[in-house]
Amino acid sequence: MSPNAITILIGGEAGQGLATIGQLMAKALTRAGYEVCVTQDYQSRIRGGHNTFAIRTGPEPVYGPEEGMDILVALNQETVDRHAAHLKPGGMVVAGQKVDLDGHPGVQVPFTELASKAIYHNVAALGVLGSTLCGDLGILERLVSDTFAKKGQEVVDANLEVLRKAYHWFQAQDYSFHCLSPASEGNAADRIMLHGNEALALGALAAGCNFLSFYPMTPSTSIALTLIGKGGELGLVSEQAEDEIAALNMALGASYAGARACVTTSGGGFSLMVEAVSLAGITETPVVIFLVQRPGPATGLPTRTEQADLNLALYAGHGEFPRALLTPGTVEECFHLAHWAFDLTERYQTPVMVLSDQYLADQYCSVPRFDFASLPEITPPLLQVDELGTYQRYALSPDGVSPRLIPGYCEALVKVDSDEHDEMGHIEEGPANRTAQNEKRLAKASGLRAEVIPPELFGPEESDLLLLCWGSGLGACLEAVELLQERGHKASVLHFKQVWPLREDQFMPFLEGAKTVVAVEGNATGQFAGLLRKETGFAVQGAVLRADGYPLTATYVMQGLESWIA
Amino acid sequence: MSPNAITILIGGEAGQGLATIGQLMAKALTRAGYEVCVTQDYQSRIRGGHNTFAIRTGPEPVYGPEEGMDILVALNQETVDRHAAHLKPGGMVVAGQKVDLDGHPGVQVPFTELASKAIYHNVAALGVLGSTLCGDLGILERLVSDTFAKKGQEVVDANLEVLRKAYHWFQAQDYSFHCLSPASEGNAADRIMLHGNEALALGALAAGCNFLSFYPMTPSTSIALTLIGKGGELGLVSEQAEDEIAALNMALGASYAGARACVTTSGGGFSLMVEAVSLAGITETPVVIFLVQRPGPATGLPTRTEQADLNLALYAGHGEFPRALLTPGTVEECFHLAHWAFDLTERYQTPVMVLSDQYLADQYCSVPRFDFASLPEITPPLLQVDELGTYQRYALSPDGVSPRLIPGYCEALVKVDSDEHDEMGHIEEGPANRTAQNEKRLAKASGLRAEVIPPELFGPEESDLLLLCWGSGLGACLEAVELLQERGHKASVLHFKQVWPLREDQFMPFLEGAKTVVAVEGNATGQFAGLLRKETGFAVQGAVLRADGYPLTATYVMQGLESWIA
Amino acid sequence: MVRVEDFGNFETAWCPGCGNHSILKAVKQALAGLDLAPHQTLLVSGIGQAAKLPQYLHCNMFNGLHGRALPAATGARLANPRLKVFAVSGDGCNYGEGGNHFLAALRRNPDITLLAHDNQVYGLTKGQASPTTAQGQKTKTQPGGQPSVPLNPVAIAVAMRISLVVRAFSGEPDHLAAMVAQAAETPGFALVDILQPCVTFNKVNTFQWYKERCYMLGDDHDPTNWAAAMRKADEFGDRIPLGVIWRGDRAPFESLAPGRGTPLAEHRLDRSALEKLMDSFA
Amino acid sequence: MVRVEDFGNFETAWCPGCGNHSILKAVKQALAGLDLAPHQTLLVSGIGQAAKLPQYLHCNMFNGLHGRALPAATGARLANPRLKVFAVSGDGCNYGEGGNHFLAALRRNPDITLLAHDNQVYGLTKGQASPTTAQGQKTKTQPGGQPSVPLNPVAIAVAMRISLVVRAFSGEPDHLAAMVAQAAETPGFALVDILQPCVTFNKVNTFQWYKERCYMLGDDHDPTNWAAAMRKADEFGDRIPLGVIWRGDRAPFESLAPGRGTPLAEHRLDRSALEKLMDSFA
Ligand SMILES: Cc1ncc(C[n+]2csc(CCOP(=O)(O)OP(=O)(O)O)c2C)c(N)n1
Ligand SMILES: Cc1ncc(C[n+]2csc(CCOP(=O)(O)OP(=O)(O)O)c2C)c(N)n1
Ligand code: SF4
Ligand code: SF4
Ligand SMILES: [Mg+2]
Ligand SMILES: [Mg+2]
Repeated sequence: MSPNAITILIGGEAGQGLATIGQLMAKALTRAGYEVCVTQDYQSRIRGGHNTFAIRTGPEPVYGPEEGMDILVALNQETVDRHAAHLKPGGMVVAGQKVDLDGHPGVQVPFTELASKAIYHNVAALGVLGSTLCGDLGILERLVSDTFAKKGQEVVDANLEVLRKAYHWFQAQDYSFHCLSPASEGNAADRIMLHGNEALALGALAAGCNFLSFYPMTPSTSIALTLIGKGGELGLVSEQAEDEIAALNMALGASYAGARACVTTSGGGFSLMVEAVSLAGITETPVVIFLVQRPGPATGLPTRTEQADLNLALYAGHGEFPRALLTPGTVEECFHLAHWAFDLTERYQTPVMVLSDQYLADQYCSVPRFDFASLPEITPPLLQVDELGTYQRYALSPDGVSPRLIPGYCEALVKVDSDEHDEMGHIEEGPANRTAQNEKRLAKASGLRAEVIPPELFGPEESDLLLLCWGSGLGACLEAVELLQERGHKASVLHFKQVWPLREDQFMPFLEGAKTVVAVEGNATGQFAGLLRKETGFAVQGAVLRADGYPLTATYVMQGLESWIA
Repeated sequence: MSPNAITILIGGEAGQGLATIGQLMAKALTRAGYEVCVTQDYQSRIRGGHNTFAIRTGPEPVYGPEEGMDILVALNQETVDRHAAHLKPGGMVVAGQKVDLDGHPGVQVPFTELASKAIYHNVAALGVLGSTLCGDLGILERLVSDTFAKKGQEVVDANLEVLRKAYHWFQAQDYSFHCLSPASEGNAADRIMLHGNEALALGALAAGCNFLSFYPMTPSTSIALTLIGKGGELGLVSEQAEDEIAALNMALGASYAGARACVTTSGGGFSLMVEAVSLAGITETPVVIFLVQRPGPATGLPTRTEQADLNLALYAGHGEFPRALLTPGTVEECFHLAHWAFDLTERYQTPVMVLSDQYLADQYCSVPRFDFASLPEITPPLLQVDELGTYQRYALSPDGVSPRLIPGYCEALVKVDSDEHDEMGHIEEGPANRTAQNEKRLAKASGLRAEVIPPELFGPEESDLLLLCWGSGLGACLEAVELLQERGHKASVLHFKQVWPLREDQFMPFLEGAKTVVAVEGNATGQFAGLLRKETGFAVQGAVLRADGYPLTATYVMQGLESWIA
Repeated sequence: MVRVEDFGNFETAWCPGCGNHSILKAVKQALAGLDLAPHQTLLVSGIGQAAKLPQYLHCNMFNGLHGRALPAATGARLANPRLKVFAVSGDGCNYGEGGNHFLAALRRNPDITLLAHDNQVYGLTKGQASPTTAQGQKTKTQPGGQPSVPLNPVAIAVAMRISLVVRAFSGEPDHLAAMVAQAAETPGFALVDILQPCVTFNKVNTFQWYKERCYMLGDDHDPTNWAAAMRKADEFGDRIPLGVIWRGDRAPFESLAPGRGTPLAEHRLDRSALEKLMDSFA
Repeated sequence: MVRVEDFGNFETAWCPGCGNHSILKAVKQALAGLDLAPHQTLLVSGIGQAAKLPQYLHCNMFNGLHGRALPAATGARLANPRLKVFAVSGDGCNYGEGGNHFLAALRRNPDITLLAHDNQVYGLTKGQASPTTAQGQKTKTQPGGQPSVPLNPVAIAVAMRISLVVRAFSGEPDHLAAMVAQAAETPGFALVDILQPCVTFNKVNTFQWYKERCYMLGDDHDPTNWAAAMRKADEFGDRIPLGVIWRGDRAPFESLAPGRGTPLAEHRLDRSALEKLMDSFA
C-alpha cells in the first residue's frame, strides 16, 4: 500500500449528486495515471439520508478503504459533523459557504459565485477538488468535455467555464494541500475505470453472453444495467422478468434454445431461484448466475455489504448435482471470472455462480485495459449432429458430458427433462437408469475439480500468521499483511477466488506451514472456514468476522487480530 | 429382527387396489398384536405401471423392508414375472385365476366365484391372505365391519360374506403355509397403525398446531391430508395455497397473528420457500416446516425416496440465523419430533424443520398408542403485556429471545420487519443496531444447542464397526448390525434424530471409540458425513450410499460393507 | 374516539413531493374516521417505497418480503379475526413479484383491503419499468421502450368480481381517504389502486399527467353492473375514472374457509378429542 | 409433407378415458396440418398429467418445473425464432403455481401457443382443488368444499387483449385440432383453454357435464368486439361457448423486445465492438 495514497471522502444526502462528483474525480485520477479504489456507502432510499463516496488514490496500487480521510468534501453539515473528526493530519474540508467547518481546516467554496446555476455545482466541486490535488487542468477539461459532449457544445462550454473558475479559485486561496505524488509514466494511457458490477458485465459480454433475464435487486442491478446499456450493440437480448423464478427459468429456456445466458440477483432473489438452479442441474443446461450479496436475512440491509450467502450458494437446489462457485477479489478478477464462468458452464453444462457483494459491486477501480485477444474462445454448442436418428441429449459418457445440440437446426430432436430421464430425455423411473444418469451428472465434478483456479498466496509460503480470505476480503487482508510485515510479523494472505470445488493439493501446504491461520470473512459465522473444515478437516485457529454491513478494512482486520499479534 | 418375521408383498398396477388390501391386512395384523412395517413403491402415475405394497410382520419388532418375500400377492402377471423369483424357501404366490404362477408354489384364487362384484375382490384377497397366515377370522370380521360401517349394514354384510367365503376357501385348499408365530399377549389392545406422515400430523395436532398452509407435493401431501381430515374437529384452519411461496408466507402471517402454524412440502416446493425461511429467521416468527424428501434434482423421481436435501435444509435462506433440523428414524419418532418441533419453534422463535422421506412417509407401522398426557405443554405466546407503551417485539435479551405478543389483544403494538430493525421493529440501518440484532438472533443458537436431542447408540460403546445414520436410515442399520453381530462383529449403530445443531460432547466418544466408522445415507455424496466433518473435523472411514430411489435395506448395507467385514 | 394524531408523526425516507405522503395522510384520516385504534389494525406490506408506509404510523405491522404482502395478510386474517387487515405495497410488489398472490386473492376474496400504490414504476430500485408502466416508455433497463403492455389490475379484479374495486389518486386526498374507509368497511377483498406520482423516476405519469386525465365517477355509473364496470375498468388513457368501479356481493373468504372462526391464539388443546382421533388409527 | 404418424405412437401413463388422449391426438393432427416437422417444433411443459404430453410425441421438448412452462418457453422463443413454440400444462400448473407467469405472458404477448389442459383439478397429485375448481366442490383437501371461486383465465386474457383467446373441449377433437392450428398460426400469445375430463378425480366436471353445456360459437359472435368477447368469456355455467372468444391485433413480444431477432446461437463475438465498448470506460 502506497504511503503516498490519500483518501477523498465525499458526503451528503442521496440526490445531492455526490456520486457524480466522485465518479468524475475518480475518472480524472484514472486518466492521470493514478490508482483508484472507490468505496460507496448509501441507504435504501432515493432522497435524503447520509451517503458517502470515498476515493482512495495514489501512484501505487490501493486495495480498499481506510477509516480516515485526507480531504472531506462536505455537501452538507451532517458530513462535517459525522466525519471531520477522522481527518488525517494535514487533511482539509471542502464545503459550501453554508456549511460550518466547525474549526476544522479547510475551505468554504462560494458555489453560487463560481456557478450561476445549481446544476453546475458538481463541476465546480470537481474543479476545486482537482485543484487541491494539483491535478492537471487539461485532464479535467477533457473529462468535462467528454462527459457533456452528448448535450451539445453550449453545455460543454458552460461547464468548462465553471470548471476553470473553480480550479483557479482554489489556487488563489491562501491554502495549500500536499499535492499528490506524480503518477508513474505510461500508466495514464491504457487505463479504464469501472466498478465490480461493470467488470462482471464486461466479462460476460467478452464471453459472448447474449441473453440476460433479471429482476431488479440492489446491489446486483448495475450488472444488468451495464449489460443492457453496453450489450445492446452486440445484439444482447434482455428481459426484465416478472420475478426471479421467471428470470432463471427464462434463462434456461433461452440457453436450451441457443443463447449464452445469465441472470443477476442478490440474496433474496437468489433464494427464489433455488428450484431452478436444481433444474439447471438435472437438465444440464448452461447458465451463469451472478449473485451480488448484501446483508440478510430476508430484506436485511439492502444497500450494505456482507459475504453471508456462501452456504446458500453452495447448496442451493434440492438433490445433488455439480456446480462451480467463483468469488472475485478485485475488479479485474470480476472481469476474468465472469468470462471463465461462461466457459465452465458451457463445457460442463451445469450451473456456475459468481459471488460478489455490494462493496465490490460498487467499487470503482482504475485498471489496465482488458486484453480480449488473450481470452480463450468459448466452444459453442452444436447446431448439427451426424447421427440424426440416434442423437441423445443425455448419452452416457465417461466424463459425464454429453453432446449438446441446439434444437431447430437439424432433424435430431433435443429433449431435456426435469424428471429423471433416460439418455434420450424421456421420463424413466427405473433404479438402474437413475443410478446411471445421477452418476453421469455427478461425474462432471471431476472435470470441474481438475480446472479449479488455485487460491493465490501473497507473502511467504511458511508464515507465522496466515490470513485466509475469499472474494472481496482480499484488499483488506493485503493491506493488513503489509502492516503486519512492517511490524515484523511473517504474515501471508491466502485468497480464494474459487471456493467450490476445493482442492486440498492446491493449498494444504500453506495452511499446514503456517503457525496460525485466521479466517477473515464478511459474515458472522465463518462460512468459508466451515467449508474448508468440511473438505479438509483443517480447523482455523481464529477468525476475524464482520457482519455490520460495512466492508472489511485493514484497520478492522488489525483490531480483530490483536490477540494473535500481541 | 425377529427370525419369525415374514414379508407379504402385494403387487399390481396403480388403480388395482393393492394399497387397500395392504392397509387392511396390515391393520388386521396390528389388531392381532403383531409388529408391522410397510414399504410402498409406486410410480408417478394414477393408473397402470407397477406398484408394490410390502408388509413385513412378526411377533417381534421389525425395522424395515427385506429383499425377498414369503407371500407374493400378485394382482397381475407382471407381479409374478418381476418378483416370484425372490420368493423365500417355503414361500407362496397368491393370485387370481388369470395369472400364470409360472411354476412357483401358490394358489390361484377364484375371485369371481368368491365375490359377485369386482369391488369385493379386495376383501376376498384379504380373506385368503388372513387365512394363509392362520389369522383370527374374528379380527378380520371386525376390521371389515369397521371399515364399511359408514356405507351401511348392507355393504358390511356383503363384504363379510365374501371375507368368510374367501377365508374358508383357502382353508379347504390342499395347501399350507407356515402360520405366523403367535403375537405377544397384550400387544393387541393398545396398538394403532399409521404411517410416518400420519404420525407427523398427529404429533403436530398434539402440539396444538391449528394452522396449515400447503401446496400439494408428493410425498408430503398425506401430512396435509391427515391434518385436514383429522384436525378439522380440533378447529384447524387450513388453506391450499396458490404456490409454496404463498404457503410459507401465509403460515408466517398466521403465526404472527396467533396461530401455531406449519407447512408441508417436498424438495422442489421447499426450494421455493427458501426466501421465506429467511423471513422467518429475521422476523423471529415460529413455524414448523415438514420437508418430506424425494429424489432430485428438480422433479427427479416424484414417488421414490432419498435423503439428499439435508444440505439444502441446513443452509436454506440467505443471511444467517439459527434453526433446528429434526430427522425421525421411525414412525414413533415422527410423532414425538413433530411435537417437539412446535415446542422448539415456539420457544426460540426461529424456523424448525422436520426432515422425512418418501420411505418413512408411506411406512405404515404398528405402534403403541401415544401417551398425550406425558407430552410437555407448549407455552403459548403472550396476549397481554404490562408495559403497553414500552413493549418492543425485538427487545434485546441475553438468550436472544424476546417476548412475543400476539397483536390485537392489548394496546401494545407488534411490529415485525423483514428489514434489519431496531428493538421496536422499525427499519434501522446503523451498524451498531445491526450488530446487536444480528447477534441477538444468533444467540438463540446456544439455547437450541443446549436442548439438542442426543444421537442414540445401539450396540457397544466401543465397536469395531460403527454405522452412522440419520433419519429413516435407522431400520436398515439396526438390522444390519444384528446380522453383523451374528457374524461375530462388534458392531453398533449411531442414529441421529436431530442433525442440527450438533453437539460433539454427545457423540465424539463413540466415534473415537470405534475402529471403523461408516456413514450409511440415502444420497450419493454423504451429506451428513460432510456435516459431521465440518462440525467436528472427524472423517468417516467409509460410506454406504444409496441414491437409486429405493430405501436403504439391511441387504444393501451388508453389500456395501463387504470390504470392511471381509 | 380515535384521532389522526394517535397514529403519530414519523420522519419518512420518501422524496419531497412524492405521492406517498398524501397516501399516508389519507390512510390515517380513514382509520381515524373509522374509529380504528392503532392496535386494532394490522398493516402488512412487501418491499418498496410504498411498502415503507407501515413504518410511518402507529399500527401493528408485518413488513414482509417483496411481493408477499397478500399471503402474509391472508394468513394473519385467517388466524386473527380481531384485526382489521390492510395490505400495502407498490405496483411492482403487488402485480409483478406478487402477481400470483394477487390472482389468488381475487379467487379467495379475503376480508383485506389492498392499497396498491401505483406509480407505474419501480421506485426503490431506481426507475425500472413496473407491470403498469406504459408500453414503449423508456427506462434505464428498457432503453428501447418497455415491450409489454401494462397490466390492468382493475379490469382483472372486476373480471373476477371481488367485493370492491376502486381507482383513486393521491392527488385527491379526501376522495382517497373516503375510498380507503369504504374499502376497509367492505367485507371481502377490496382493491384500491392508487395512482401516485413518483417525482424522481416517472417523468411521464406526473402529477399533472394524472390531474389532467382523472375524473370522478358520477351517479350515472352503476358499480354493480358488471359490463359497465368492465368498461370503466378498461378506461385508462386520455380519461381515467376515479371512484368505485365495481361493487360485488361475494362472501368473504373467511366465512367459507375451514376453521371455527375464533382467533387461533385462543384455541386450547382438547385432549379428549385427540384421544378419539387416535382411535381412528386403531 | 408432415404426417400424423411422423409424431410417433407412444405408450402413455394416463388413465384410460382421460381427456388427455384426445388432446394429444389433436395436437399431432394440428402439427401435421400445419406441415410442422418434429424438429421445427418445441413443446415446453411444466409438471402434471397434462405436462406429460410432450413425452408422448416426437418433438423438441423442454420439460421444466411445475408452473414454469411459460418463462422457459418465452426464453426459448426469444433465443430461437426458428422454433414454433408451444407451452403445454394443466390448470394447476398454469393458473396456480405459474399464475404470475400467466399474467406476465398476457402483458408480453409472446408468439407462443399455450395449451392449458383444464380438468379443473390437480390430477397427478390425486385430486386436490385447482384454481379452476368450482366453489364449494369437495375434495380430500377441501372436505368442506373449495372456499375460493374458480379463476376465469379466459376472461382475464380477454381483459388483457392478447392475440387470441380460445375455449376448446377435448370431447370435440376436430374443433380442438383446428383451434390449436389457428393458435399456432397466430403471431403473438394464443391461449387455448381446453376443457378436459379427468375421469379419476373430477366426478363433477365429467365428459357428460361438459358435453351438455358446451356449444360452438357461431358467426354472430364477433371475436374482435371486446365487450362481446368479455361477455362470452364470462359465460361458464349452464352454457359454455367453444371457439375463438377474442382475437386481437397486438404486436408479438419478440418484435418489440431488444435484440436483433436472429437466433442467438448464430451470434459470433465482435471483438472490435467490444474494444469500442471498453473505450466508454476510459
Ligand atoms: C425477492 C426480491 N426481489 C427484488 C427486490 C428488490 N426490490 C425492492 S423494492 C422493488 C421494486 C419496488 O417497486 P414497487 O413495488 O412498485 O414499489 P415502489 O418503490 O415503486 O413504491 C424491488 C425490485 C427485493 N427486495 N426482493
Ligand atoms: C414446486 C412443485 N410443487 C408441487 C409439485 C407437485 N405437483 C406436480 S403436478 C401438480 C398438480 C398438477 O395439476 P395440473 O397442473 O392441473 O395438472 P394435471 O395433473 O391435472 O394435468 C403438483 C401440485 C411439483 N412437482 N413441484
Ligand atoms: S423514488 Fe419515487 S416513489 Fe420513491 S419516494 Fe421518491 S418519488 Fe416517491
Ligand atoms: S388422473 Fe385424471 S388427468 Fe390424470 S391421467 Fe387420470 S384421468 Fe387423466
Ligand atoms: Mg411502484
Ligand atoms: Mg389439472
